[in-house]
Amino acid sequence: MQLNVLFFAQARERAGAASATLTLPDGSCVRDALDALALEYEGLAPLRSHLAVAQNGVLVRAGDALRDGAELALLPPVSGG
Amino acid sequence: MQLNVLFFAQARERAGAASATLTLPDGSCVRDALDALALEYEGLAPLRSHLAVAQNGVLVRAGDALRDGAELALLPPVSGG
Amino acid sequence: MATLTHDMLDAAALTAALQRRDCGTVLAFLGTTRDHHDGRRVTQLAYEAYEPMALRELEALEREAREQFEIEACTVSHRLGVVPPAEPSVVVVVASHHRGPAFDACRWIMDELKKRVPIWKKESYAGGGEEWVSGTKLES
Amino acid sequence: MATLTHDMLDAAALTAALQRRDCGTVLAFLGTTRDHHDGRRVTQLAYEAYEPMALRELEALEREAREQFEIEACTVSHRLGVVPPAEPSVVVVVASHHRGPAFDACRWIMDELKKRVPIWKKESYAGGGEEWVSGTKLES
Repeated sequence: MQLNVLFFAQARERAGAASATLTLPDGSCVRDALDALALEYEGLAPLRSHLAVAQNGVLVRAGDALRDGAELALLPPVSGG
Repeated sequence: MQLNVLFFAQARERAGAASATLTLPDGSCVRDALDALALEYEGLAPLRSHLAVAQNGVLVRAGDALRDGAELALLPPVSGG
Repeated sequence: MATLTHDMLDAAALTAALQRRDCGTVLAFLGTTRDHHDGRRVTQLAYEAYEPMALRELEALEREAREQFEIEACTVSHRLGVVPPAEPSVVVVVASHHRGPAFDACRWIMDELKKRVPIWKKESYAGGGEEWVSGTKLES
Repeated sequence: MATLTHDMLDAAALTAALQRRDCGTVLAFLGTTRDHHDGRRVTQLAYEAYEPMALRELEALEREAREQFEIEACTVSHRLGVVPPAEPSVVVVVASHHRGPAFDACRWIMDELKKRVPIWKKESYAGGGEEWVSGTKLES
């Protein structure tokens, strides 16, 4: 499966990119995506436990299944307002 | 002593006047002023227990002494805002 | 600065006046004429005040709010005379570093204003008739 | 109607839009850039958002506020990009028959906005340097 990954705020700066394409085996879950991203973007490691993840705009948990073609957003702690 | 009396809102309408001059014996108190006004303006009677009174812009009680030349304001329940 | 005026209140200008570089919150409360009350259609409100005393009380509310709450500035403005539906009769603006005290102060000012300030309003009804709005006896 | 924009927020227009004949209260909250934070001088804030999701969350806040509180209307507007001191980054306006629910709803919207909406801000400091403001982890 292929995913379009979006990085925001600290995640964007630490990854050094605003987006990336990620290819994973079918049946992968959110945790698998984070593992793969941590390998590719070492700077993300210290942030990982603070990140929330949205799949197609909806928050998901580490064990949730990924959908092929999904947009996966890495969301650091929010500070709007 | 002589007082300048101001009537507001319902008190003004019931008195049929916005102001009046009231002459009272020296040593009179707020209650005496209200008694005299109730005689002169019968329409005020039903409102009397609801009125607050200010002397020279400061709220006073029934037993407080009146000062010659004071401005006495009859203040119905307030409804600002 | 407290204001008592027979002119329209300019809520936008009153709000903008309290946008400060050192504050993170500006809260503006507008009390507007509502076109109904207790099932009757209201065409206007007419306000009157014991003006010098009312102005002093509005000033006292500003001062006391600044003393009691963690706010940097506040202004209380009240209109007198006829106020048609949707137009504000009162505008309270509070500026503060953080938002909690602005909400607390603004709410407190409005609660106190309705109990302490010698201002009265009369409702006029569609189809005729008018009535003083029942209020709160001033406590000395 | 929720708004997410890179333009200046027009708090006056947003407030005026909610002055309604059937409401007695309009409450407008402006969250503005403060020129200091934790003892450091702040020259600007820069906001970014996961825009489609943030807009949907702002819309959800409006809808939920109307369901949970006795209010007639509310709008939540957030600015993105650079916001200099004293300018608003967020404007929440609530209209209601009575004032209590307007205060409750406006405060609730701001509390929720800071916990639920994917927006981030970075402070820039006088003399150089910048930092993401520490925030709240989104909960699924």
